[in-house]
Amino acid sequence: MSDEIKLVMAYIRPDKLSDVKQALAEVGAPSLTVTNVSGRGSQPAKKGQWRGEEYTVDLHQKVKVECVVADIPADDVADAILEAASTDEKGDGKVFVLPVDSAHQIRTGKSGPDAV
Amino acid sequence: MSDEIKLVMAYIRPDKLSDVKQALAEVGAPSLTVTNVSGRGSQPAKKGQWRGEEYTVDLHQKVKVECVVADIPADDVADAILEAASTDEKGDGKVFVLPVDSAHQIRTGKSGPDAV
Amino acid sequence: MSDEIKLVMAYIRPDKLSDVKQALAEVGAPSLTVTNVSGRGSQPAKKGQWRGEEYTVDLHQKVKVECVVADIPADDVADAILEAASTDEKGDGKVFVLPVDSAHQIRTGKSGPDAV
Amino acid sequence: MSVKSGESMVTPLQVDPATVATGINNVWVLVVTFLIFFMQPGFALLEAGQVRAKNVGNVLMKNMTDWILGTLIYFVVGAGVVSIVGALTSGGSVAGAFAYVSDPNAWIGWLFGAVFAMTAATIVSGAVAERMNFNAYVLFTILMTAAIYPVVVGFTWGGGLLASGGFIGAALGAGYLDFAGATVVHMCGGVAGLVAAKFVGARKGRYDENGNSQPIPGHSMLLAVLGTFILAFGWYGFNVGTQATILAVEDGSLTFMGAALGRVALVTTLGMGAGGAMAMLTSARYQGKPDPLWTANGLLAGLVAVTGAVPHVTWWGGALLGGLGGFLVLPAFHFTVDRLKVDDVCGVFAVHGVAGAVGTALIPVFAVGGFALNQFVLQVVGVGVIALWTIAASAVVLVALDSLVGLRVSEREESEGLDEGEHGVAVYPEFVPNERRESTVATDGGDIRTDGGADVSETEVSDDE
Amino acid sequence: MSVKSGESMVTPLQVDPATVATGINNVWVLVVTFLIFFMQPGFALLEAGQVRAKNVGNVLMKNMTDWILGTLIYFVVGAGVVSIVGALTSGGSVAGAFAYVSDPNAWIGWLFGAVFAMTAATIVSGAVAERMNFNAYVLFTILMTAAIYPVVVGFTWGGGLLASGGFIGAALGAGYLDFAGATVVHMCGGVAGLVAAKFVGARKGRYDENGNSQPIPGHSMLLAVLGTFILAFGWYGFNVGTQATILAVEDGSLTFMGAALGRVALVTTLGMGAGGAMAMLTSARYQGKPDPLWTANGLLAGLVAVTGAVPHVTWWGGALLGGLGGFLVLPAFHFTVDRLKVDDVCGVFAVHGVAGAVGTALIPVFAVGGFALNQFVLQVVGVGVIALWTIAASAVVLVALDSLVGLRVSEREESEGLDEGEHGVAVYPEFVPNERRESTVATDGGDIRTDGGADVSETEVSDDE
Amino acid sequence: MSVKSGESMVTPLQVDPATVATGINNVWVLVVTFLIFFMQPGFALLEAGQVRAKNVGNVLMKNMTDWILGTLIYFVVGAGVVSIVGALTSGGSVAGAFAYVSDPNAWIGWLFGAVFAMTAATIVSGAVAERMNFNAYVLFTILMTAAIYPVVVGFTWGGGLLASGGFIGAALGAGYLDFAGATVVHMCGGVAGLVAAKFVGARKGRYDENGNSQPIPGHSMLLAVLGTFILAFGWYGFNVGTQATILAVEDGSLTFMGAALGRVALVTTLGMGAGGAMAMLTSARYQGKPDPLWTANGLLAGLVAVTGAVPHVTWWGGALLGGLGGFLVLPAFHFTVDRLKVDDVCGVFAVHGVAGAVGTALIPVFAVGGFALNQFVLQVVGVGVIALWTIAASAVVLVALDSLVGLRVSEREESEGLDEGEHGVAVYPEFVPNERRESTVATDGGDIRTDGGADVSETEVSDDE
Ligand SMILES: Nc1ncnc2c1ncn2[C@@H]1O[C@H](COP(=O)(O)OP(=O)(O)O)[C@@H](O)[C@H]1O
Ligand SMILES: Nc1ncnc2c1ncn2[C@@H]1O[C@H](COP(=O)(O)OP(=O)(O)O)[C@@H](O)[C@H]1O
Ligand SMILES: Nc1ncnc2c1ncn2[C@@H]1O[C@H](COP(=O)(O)OP(=O)(O)O)[C@@H](O)[C@H]1O
Repeated sequence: MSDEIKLVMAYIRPDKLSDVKQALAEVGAPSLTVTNVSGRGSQPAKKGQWRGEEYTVDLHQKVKVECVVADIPADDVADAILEAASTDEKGDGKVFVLPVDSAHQIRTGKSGPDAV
Repeated sequence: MSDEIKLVMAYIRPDKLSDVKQALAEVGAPSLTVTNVSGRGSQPAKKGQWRGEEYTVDLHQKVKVECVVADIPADDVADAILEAASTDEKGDGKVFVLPVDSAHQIRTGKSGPDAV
Repeated sequence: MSDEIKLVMAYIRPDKLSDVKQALAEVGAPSLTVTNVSGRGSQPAKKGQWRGEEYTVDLHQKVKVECVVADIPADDVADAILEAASTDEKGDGKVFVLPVDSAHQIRTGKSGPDAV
Repeated sequence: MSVKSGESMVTPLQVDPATVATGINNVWVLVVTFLIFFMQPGFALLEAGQVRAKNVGNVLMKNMTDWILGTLIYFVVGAGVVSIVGALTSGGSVAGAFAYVSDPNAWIGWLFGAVFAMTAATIVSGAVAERMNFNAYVLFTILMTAAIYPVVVGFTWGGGLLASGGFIGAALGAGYLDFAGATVVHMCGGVAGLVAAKFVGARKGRYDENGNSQPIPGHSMLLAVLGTFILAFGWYGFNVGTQATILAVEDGSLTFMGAALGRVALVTTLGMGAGGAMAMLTSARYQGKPDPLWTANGLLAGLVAVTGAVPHVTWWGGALLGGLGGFLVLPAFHFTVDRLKVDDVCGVFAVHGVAGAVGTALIPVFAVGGFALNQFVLQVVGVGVIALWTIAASAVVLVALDSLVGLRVSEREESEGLDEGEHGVAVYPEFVPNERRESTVATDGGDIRTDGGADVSETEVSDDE
Repeated sequence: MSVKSGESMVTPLQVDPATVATGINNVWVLVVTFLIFFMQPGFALLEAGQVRAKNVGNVLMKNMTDWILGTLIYFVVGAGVVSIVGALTSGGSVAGAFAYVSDPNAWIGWLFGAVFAMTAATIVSGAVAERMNFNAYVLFTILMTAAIYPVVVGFTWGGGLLASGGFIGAALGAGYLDFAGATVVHMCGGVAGLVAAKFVGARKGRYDENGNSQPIPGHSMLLAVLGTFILAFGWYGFNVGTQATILAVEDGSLTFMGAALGRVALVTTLGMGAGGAMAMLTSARYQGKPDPLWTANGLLAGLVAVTGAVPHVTWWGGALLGGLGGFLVLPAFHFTVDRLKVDDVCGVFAVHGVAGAVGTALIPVFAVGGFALNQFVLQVVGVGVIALWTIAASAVVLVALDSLVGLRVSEREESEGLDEGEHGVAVYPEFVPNERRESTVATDGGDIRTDGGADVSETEVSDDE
Repeated sequence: MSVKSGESMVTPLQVDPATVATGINNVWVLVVTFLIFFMQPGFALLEAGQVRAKNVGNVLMKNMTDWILGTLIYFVVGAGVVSIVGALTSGGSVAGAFAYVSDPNAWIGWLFGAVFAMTAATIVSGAVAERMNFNAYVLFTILMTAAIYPVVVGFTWGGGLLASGGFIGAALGAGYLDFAGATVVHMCGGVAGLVAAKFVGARKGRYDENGNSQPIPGHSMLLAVLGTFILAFGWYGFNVGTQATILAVEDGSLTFMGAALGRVALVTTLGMGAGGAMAMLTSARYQGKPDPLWTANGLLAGLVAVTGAVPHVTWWGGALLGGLGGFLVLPAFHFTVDRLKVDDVCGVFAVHGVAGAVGTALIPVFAVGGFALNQFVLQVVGVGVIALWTIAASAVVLVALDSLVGLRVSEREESEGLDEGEHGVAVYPEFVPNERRESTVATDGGDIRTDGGADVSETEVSDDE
């Protein structure tokens, strides 16, 4: 199990990022990559306006967190995110786990689970 | 088949996003996440200039659309994107389908296809 | 082997992007997509300040490179990135290879390895 | 170098009051001219903030061109046309219309006139932003400074048609009142902008398939507000500076024009304040929240509304006029966009056109000296004459330019941005704008709308006015 | 129109020196008034640059409101209050306090006073940025221009309490010296800002659970520095312009006030330079590197420090005062934030409050005419009186506003940004700010800190002062 | 307070014409001094827009330092050096060179001189942007204001070497003409910048391995154009204000200098217009499209070109000179970058150096009074003397600074940005610039180039000049 490499990929609220970072550090998976994204889901669309003319913004700002793990079970990581990112309001986001075939560390050239 | 979770990931032209969003909504997969990216492919490089000195920009602005689906076949989703994003000119982009091991919804804690 | 489609995904230093682009072109995989991301790993946190008050920035600016390949072995691509992106200092990043179920080209509607 | 007191015993001190007045008045005129020149970047920022990042370079380019070509044209052509038109429409002689070209003593006055001309020309730019062909714009601005605006000045300050000695003015026994150019400069620019925006057509995406207007947010409200403040700063030069006489010579002795200056300065200030306040309140009333861009627009509309009136009206009359200008800017903008279906990007018709017309027409109602019917008739006629001339002349020029060079960029260039298409540049090379926002503008609102929120009925407010 | 030399044989030239002086002086006053008005966008940019992108629209809105409502209020109320307070605290008569409203000859002077009033009001804005309820802010600014500031002016320039004829001034046999308003305008604004920031409370995230301050970077240091330069430009109007008399009439003949003007201009320049230089050195000393924002703050503090002193002190005294103002701005800011635990976003207390108080109190120490104890005592008492009044009046107003409309936006609105919450707009619609930076601010520093770097001890420098 | 008419019966009105003139002239000088000061942020924005986001803080810091240290240095050293050099190179006496320090009546004049000094110093900054060590820059600017620039002023306006009484001027029987400092201020700054850019070396990536120049786009063309407009605004102060005499006293009576003022104002305007227009056309001709940054540069070059000439040349001569300055800026820039291989970031040599030299040397060709050979020779010699002195002095200073503190930041600091390295700050903390653009600059152009497009031959235009 521990040599299976997984990519845990979560879409979360931007203001939950720091809690998620903390949670991942605690669960032993401190390495992560974050991206600014926008998403549409069950969260109601927002209205924007420019000089009083309204428009609908149905894409909300989100943050995507990617965390590749090998030694730590992906489920633990997913659980940590689930807990840290929740506000119980629509728009909290999702966590997906994807399989990874192989991993390499650029600096050392190491491959496989060690590289993660 | 319907409990297999897939990540449909497409690189498209920024100005096709709204068509793609509409198409996904129609095909029953309204939830999606978009990211600003830049890409190189078969599309010719552009020239930029600053005070008359030219430089080549071979990375074009694109938008990445990610849409995880379970109940709806990934191929339907891919087809919807293929249709909506096409202009028949170089640079239209690609659609890839990736396997997903598991999914979780942060707000409800639900797992599996239901979470998507 | 050659009809297996893989997504090679690398997190690299922004200033290594142009070397990586060159390396990928040389190895025969010129098509790629890049995203601005920030990442935390073994690289020490930086300090920022605003009017003399300091704060810690533990997310470093990185660039994510995605390159889907079919005809060229994913390992060759990974190796090319490994070589081009290395500086031997902490923060060089990682390369991951993910399986891809299917691929489609939007412009032509082609599917499978040909579409990549 | 100074006169020693010993010498003054021999040669009694001779101080000519006219020279003293001329010296003081010219220092003043020069300084306010510089302030009015500084309105140029004010307009550039106001417009730049209201367009998308991909069109900012074009805004800057148009603005610089207005000034650099405009000054050359106004020197060799425009200022002469003023005199010619003034003479022709008042029965005077056109001889010497271009005498200023070779008279250094006329050049301060020329420059003072030129900064007003360039203001009128630049106003047009904000209406046609984001899709007008640059060459067509340049040719239009040349004709604006060479003819369209000079004719209006000829009709009014140039002593022509509407002046007390002009054909209409004389017939009505009054002279058209427009002190610093609420109509001569601002309405002329605002109306020309409206006509040009009509001919050039709306930006792609500005109206949906049902013809309903869809907003296209600009890229920086901060720049728009900064531009507004720079304009207000320059406007003090514009309005107070038009009271160019600080010291007058009457019966051989000097008189300080303090009351006139004070009134002009106060009414400018209160008009600006009331205009901004009314637009703030109007936007809060109809949109639920006070809107910075409306407030900035209202502040300018207040200034425009009093620009013609400053020395003529009571202080509270000025505040009312300014407030009216600010109040009208929101319905006038919606009228332009939703009824006339004209895509006036920066609302120049609402801000410069409507406020200028209303503020100038109503001068007699709030006049310090009381209401005079013939004056009021002349004001209304004058506003009409200037508007008609501007519409007609602009339309002719635009039709000609359309067949000559084409008024509009290609659809593709419009989506890529005029910076790339017209000028081959990126204004913010390190910045990738968030294109997504734009493409979501109400596109699939109907289907996806999950909030069940209120309808966008506020934008229809103008229908009820 | 000018007097011909032939005529002058008949009517001897009559040039009244007072009229000449009035003409020249008023041109000057009008121009500097416009420059001081231009400080308004300077303050807007200075504050806008120091807040996050999501609150910029609110900054612009507050700033515009200060001006558009402030002018109206100051005309119908504020300027009259000045006279009333001046009269009441010097045993004079309050009759005619509002006579200026109907006297056009008083209006230039009114506008000259109004631009100072608006400066004081606007200073407050920078202290309460990013979390104050807009309605509460508007009401506060109204009371600031209607009462809080006018009372201070009444005490001083209005001939009241602290003036030579006022109760305290007369008792001490001196008149309070504050030439262009280092305390009257700047300290009043800076202290009111401090009090308001205290009452409104710190921004969310400004202090961690241990009560340690955490920085919240603004979105553009460039805008802050640009605002600083615009302020410095306007400040020449502020300081040098307060020497409103260019030509004085003495014994029926004209005197040029060149030495006074020269001193004011020089001391302003050297004070600004020394203030900026000292802040640059101080920041380099305590943070290791010269910091642009500190330097800009120091430059302004140097200006504030000499604003009251410019005509009274030697040039080297002015440089020392300015340098002192610049030197103090760093420790004073840390004192405010770390000791008083007041989240004064733009450091207005350090820049306007402390520098104003110190610079004005020390005037007699560097006086051109030498030290005078009673003057020094009056300066210290005056600073105290103004500070106390401002604190007390602000506190009363804030308590009232808190129960009336609430001082603060909701927590949710604060995270989303006041632009969306208070005004329904996005200032930069195409720009998605990098929210991540904010959320990483020292959040998990302790755990993750892998650099073993130095502690953030520099921020404690103020503790030692 | 004013003289009553009853009193005037007793004491006849005594209005000294010299006092009137002094009063008016000094109001004028003060106002234009403030305008020239405002060029400081103009230069800051112009440069800030042309550098990458990561170096903006350093630009702001250099600019503030130029002013805050420059004023202090110019007061205690620079202005005195002017007199000393002026005296030494004209056989005069150096006594009293520092008398201004203790003479309040000299301080307005000092400040008027100081704003020109700071302009010269600040110009250098744009040439050495993005890689010069901050300490080295500060020391260079100190020497610039203490010696390099003051010597040039001593040679010219200070009555020395090139003035009619100086050794060279007297030999040629003429005085060097450079009215407002096209060479004294601008060319001095532009040449010092060129030399400094040469010594500091090119930015990393500015030249590829074959030595071909690669563009490094700045982060905001908008800021560059805004800076340009602010400079143009200040320039009216610079040029028109140098005609500091509004009223002159001749034979005891006052003369209004209207023709001189008018010529200066007109030629400044036409020179600016023609410069901008020519650069616009040149860029459209060689790049296919009119370029906003070139146009802005050309507008400034036009201003530089006429700065020395404004009162001396015909209006059409001024337009030609300005046009020539604007026309030359494109080839001169390419010459600097591609031939001299000097990485002059903002093109200060092309804009300030070349335009200043050409415009000043050609004054006699377009002189109102006709061509005079000895004057022409003096102009050419003068330009040469100033250029040589500036080159030599700058080189010596730079060599010394290189060994003292090092001219350049480390390679690592350069890639990270000087804001972080030199000042420890991020100017736009919420903004992550799109680094990718930079790293794609022509990097793998050859291999990947799939468009088969035209070659970048336009950039070689300068080779043919
Ligand atoms: N199926 C999906 N595919 C891609 N992204 C998704 C999907 N579902 C949710 N997301 C992302 O998660 C974000 C939050 O989802 P949303 O459905 O609004 O939250 P919740 O699960 O709390 O109802 C979305 O804005 C989107 O970015
Ligand atoms: N193999 C690939 N791997 C990663 N991204 C790709 C790949 N192929 C295409 N892309 C992305 O799709 C975009 C469009 O591809 P391009 O080849 O230009 O279009 P087309 O398929 O129409 O010829 C590219 O800019 C890139 O972002
Ligand atoms: N397990 C991981 N999951 C996601 N991203 C990672 C992971 N490990 C590294 N990264 C990304 O790679 C970047 C560099 O990693 P780092 O550990 O600092 O480099 P190095 O491997 O040289 O020690 C990180 O900033 C992060 O963006």
